[in-house]
Amino acid sequence: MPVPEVQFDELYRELILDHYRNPRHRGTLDDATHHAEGLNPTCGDEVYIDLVLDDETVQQMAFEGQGCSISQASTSMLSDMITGKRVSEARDITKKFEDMLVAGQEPDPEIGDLEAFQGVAKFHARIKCATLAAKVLEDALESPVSAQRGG
Amino acid sequence: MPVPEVQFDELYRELILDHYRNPRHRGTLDDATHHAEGLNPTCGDEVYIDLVLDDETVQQMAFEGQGCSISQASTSMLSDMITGKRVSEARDITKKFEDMLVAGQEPDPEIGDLEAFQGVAKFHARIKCATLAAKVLEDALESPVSAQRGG
Amino acid sequence: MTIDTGRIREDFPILHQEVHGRPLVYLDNAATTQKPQRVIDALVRYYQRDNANIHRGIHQLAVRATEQYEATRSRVASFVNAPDPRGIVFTRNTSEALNLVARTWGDEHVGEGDEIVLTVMEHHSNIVPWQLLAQRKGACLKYATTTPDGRLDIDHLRSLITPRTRVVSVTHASNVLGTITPVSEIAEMAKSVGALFVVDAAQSVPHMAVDMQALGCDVLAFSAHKMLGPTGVGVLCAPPELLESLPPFLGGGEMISVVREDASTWADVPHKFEAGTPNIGDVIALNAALDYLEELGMDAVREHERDLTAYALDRLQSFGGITIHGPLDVDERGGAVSFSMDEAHPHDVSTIVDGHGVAIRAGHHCAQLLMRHLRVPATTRASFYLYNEPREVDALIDALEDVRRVFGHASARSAV
Amino acid sequence: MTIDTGRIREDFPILHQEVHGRPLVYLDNAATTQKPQRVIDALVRYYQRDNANIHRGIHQLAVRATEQYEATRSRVASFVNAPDPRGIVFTRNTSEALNLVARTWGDEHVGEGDEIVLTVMEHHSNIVPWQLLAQRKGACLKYATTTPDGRLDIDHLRSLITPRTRVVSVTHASNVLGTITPVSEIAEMAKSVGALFVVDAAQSVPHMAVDMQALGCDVLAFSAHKMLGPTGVGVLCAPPELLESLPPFLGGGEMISVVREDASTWADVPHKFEAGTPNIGDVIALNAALDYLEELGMDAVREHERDLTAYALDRLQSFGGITIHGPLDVDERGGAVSFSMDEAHPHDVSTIVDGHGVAIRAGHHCAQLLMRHLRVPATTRASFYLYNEPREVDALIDALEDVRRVFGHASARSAV
Ligand SMILES: Cc1ncc(COP(=O)(O)O)c(C=O)c1O
Ligand SMILES: Cc1ncc(COP(=O)(O)O)c(C=O)c1O
Repeated sequence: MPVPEVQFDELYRELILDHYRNPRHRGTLDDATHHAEGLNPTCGDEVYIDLVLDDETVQQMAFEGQGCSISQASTSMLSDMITGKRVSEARDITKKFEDMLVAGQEPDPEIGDLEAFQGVAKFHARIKCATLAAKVLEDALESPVSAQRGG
Repeated sequence: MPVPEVQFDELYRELILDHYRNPRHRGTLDDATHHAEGLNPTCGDEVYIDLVLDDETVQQMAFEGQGCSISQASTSMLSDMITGKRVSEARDITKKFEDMLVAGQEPDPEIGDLEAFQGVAKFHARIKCATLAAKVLEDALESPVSAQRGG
Repeated sequence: MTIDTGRIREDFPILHQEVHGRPLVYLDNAATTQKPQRVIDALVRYYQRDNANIHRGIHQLAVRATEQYEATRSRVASFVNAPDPRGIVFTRNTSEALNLVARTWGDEHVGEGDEIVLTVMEHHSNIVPWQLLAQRKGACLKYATTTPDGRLDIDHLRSLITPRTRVVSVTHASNVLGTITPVSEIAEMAKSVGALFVVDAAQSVPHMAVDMQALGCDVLAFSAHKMLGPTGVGVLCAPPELLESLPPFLGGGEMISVVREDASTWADVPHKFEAGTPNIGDVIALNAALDYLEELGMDAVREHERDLTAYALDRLQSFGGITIHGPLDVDERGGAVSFSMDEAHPHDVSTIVDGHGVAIRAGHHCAQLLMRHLRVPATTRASFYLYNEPREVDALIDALEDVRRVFGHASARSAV
Repeated sequence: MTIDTGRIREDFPILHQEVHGRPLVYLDNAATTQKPQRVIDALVRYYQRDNANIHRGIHQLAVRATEQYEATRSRVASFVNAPDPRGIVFTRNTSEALNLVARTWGDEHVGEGDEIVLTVMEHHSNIVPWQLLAQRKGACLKYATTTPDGRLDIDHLRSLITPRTRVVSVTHASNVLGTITPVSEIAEMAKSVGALFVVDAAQSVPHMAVDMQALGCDVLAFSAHKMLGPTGVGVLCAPPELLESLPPFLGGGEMISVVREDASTWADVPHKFEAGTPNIGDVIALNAALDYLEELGMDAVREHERDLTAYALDRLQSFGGITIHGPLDVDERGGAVSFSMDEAHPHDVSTIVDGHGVAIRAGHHCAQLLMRHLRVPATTRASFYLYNEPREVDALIDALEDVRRVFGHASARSAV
């Protein structure tokens, strides 16, 4: 079988497949202070994020979801990256991650391992898979649980 | 100005233009026993027919309407043709007139002057103009005025 | 920049044919325009290279088709200066776009005794959807009239607008009279009472630069087939927030987010309003039409048509025995010229003119209210576009002489 | 007569291209099919020679366009053996056709507490219009389930039908499972309680001989783009008397008889349901697609796809680690083959397969209810048409091996 022209190793980097197989921070948080969920209607990927924010810091993050390797691995890796970071830093990382994917910018050193997703930018149909976690996280950072229960 | 390929004299025979300019039996009948009206929605031609039927014979016909030379002249000529004829003959003439126009048949001698409309069959967009009167007449022959008032 | 029709006509293969042994003179552009080879090529290219269903596909063809389809959406938004591409919905035609608004916005916001203000010169497509709405809701319709010289009677329109007015929907350019309406002025009237302001731009967007935001309308609707594009594509433009606030129009694939047994949630706009597989090929080809128009420049198109219309009005007036319906001042009108000939009915005119290879239209032009208002059963209409030339007006006039020969001959004879 | 794909493929220019450096293998035919050159030529011919607006024009081009447009209508009627060409309405797609029925027949005949019977394998286009109707009217929806081997559970469907059933609407062939449903049997059930019987034939008319009158349905809907025709044309077939009894759907030009200020009367069917300028060019090109299919013969098309599907099922089954959704008996199914691979999500499968030039689809296929019923988030689907060959199935299997290499590699490593 001839090797295809497309370099899948660029897309499916080992780190990504590892997070897909062994997701970090998977689950829910009983004491979550913030929560959001998101769906990618064009492909059915789902992501649910629980956060414990305290003192303007992300103390904990947990997620559930289903979908492709890109959507699930990116959520897992984001959770690793932002745990323990200040809320403003978490926002910054998320934004820079999206810039790399959507605007095709070179990865900022601040996004760390997330640069593994750089190859996704070339696969137009898959960019949304990678930005889903970022969008839900941004949403969660703004969405206190009490307000949801109250509303 | 060069003469066009299309032979308009086939379409606009003198007899047709004469009926258009000088319509016979134009008007309404106070003592009409039958009535019908029709509209050609694609071009706006209108025809209203009053009949006095007696003893299975068309004693009188009168029409009003507006529209192109073909629709108005054909109504006028039909009124000439069927006045004094038995209802069954009137139906027959109408049917044979339509056969010539729609099915492209050679004119039956029974239709008399109406054969002047034979050229219309070649002008597809105008066939409906010529069949309007026939359709309204067929309708009128079936539509007693009392039934209309009663209904 | 002016229009060089000699060069332009090379781009339109359909124009180079004979009809009844005479060179085709196509003067039925208000009904639909012809297509440059570039638009035809775009269709061919799409079907020979990129055809796939859009939005959900991961494979190459689906990616290409989706990107080209969405590229047209952005291009359309900038062509009419709409606020956002997310506010551009592709429909089948102008008619469907107007029905969409009447069904969704109308059913939500119009109630018993509310008023919908139109004009007597509207195309049926901008009347019937509102009539159906009015019947569903018990609302009432009011029609602004025209002045004797064929302009919109703006004072009459103003007098119809009341606090009960929920919708004002007017044509930007009449397909019968040619009349261009003062849309910005009407926008203010509509805004002052909080009414939705809809503009039927089917006869304006193809012929002049239209800036939706400058006009100040809420909704703009037009058809691709009247502006060099293929049949089967209409455009509805509105602010995305307006569309977001509306219930769905048609249900089906592509317009949903989550479907459950009893109920569903909707995709983001504009997809919420594009149920099922869209007319992908023709939307993509519309982009080539916009290319073509932008390269010429809409101001040049407008100028060319104005000159040609002036020439046509001139020749028709000096022909004699002809009544022109609509303004004579070419600054107040587009290139649709309707007229009545004393001696012959419009259908007879049209048949004889066709025999000369000249394509014009005769009838009520989907404007029966206006016909009644003008007290004519029908009119004859010549309408121009960017590829038409003065010699084609001459050909029309020659053909009208033949009408006079046929019908005048008869009256001469009947006088014997 | 059997299908000679070698010869047929010559007619489809799009198939002769490379994608990512590999020959294109197009296996996404349930989404949309490719077009033979003859269909593309029909579009070109129309726009280069005959383009005009239809029905109202007297000039040559309008006469030609009208005659060709109406010729397609008659041709479609005979293609599916519909009772009368006057019962053929051209819409944008299957979705719009189903919405039309739900809006017009539904709003007239469905009331509170009435029941609409569907199946869990319906496409969203045959669910959402009925949901919207049910919400407007307070009606309720019931879904027949499938058997474990992916056929329609006909006993369950029978048990759902009651005297309150007003509409039964089912797919003739599932776009996910491939399942062909026993339409004539369902027709009798629907008829026995006086319900309207609607068949979504989007996946059957393109792939087998369909005789509407033999099936015994009231309404049949399908899309041109799934049967070699251009995008932008759907077909609704019904007896003309049924259509005549319905209120209008969209209002506008062409669908009226007389327009007055307060109300209007409607044109005869089918024109009453075709508001505004139709998609003339694409309707005319559909005729060329029907030509092509009729020359091959729908039975030959069916046989070819059955053989290819059998081969594909065979190779997928022996590949291992793959779950096939839908019947394995090729007499009970069409050529849409959905499957799940143990090691990778459908989107990942689809991306890697695309890298091999093979176009398949991954996702919910507009059938979220069915996905939930199957307890999968999405599936991978290969779907065949008359130009596909066994070697293309082989190419898919090769590509799936690469999926296993990429994803299996990972699991091997993570096991270290
Ligand atoms: C079974 C079925 N019904 C309906 C549809 C909708 O067709 P369209 O998108 O052309 O409206 C499809 C196409 O995806 C289908 O497969
Ligand atoms: C002013 C106006 N509005 C609306 C329409 C309807 O356009 P369409 O037939 O493309 O829906 C037309 C075209 O005839 C028109 O001229």
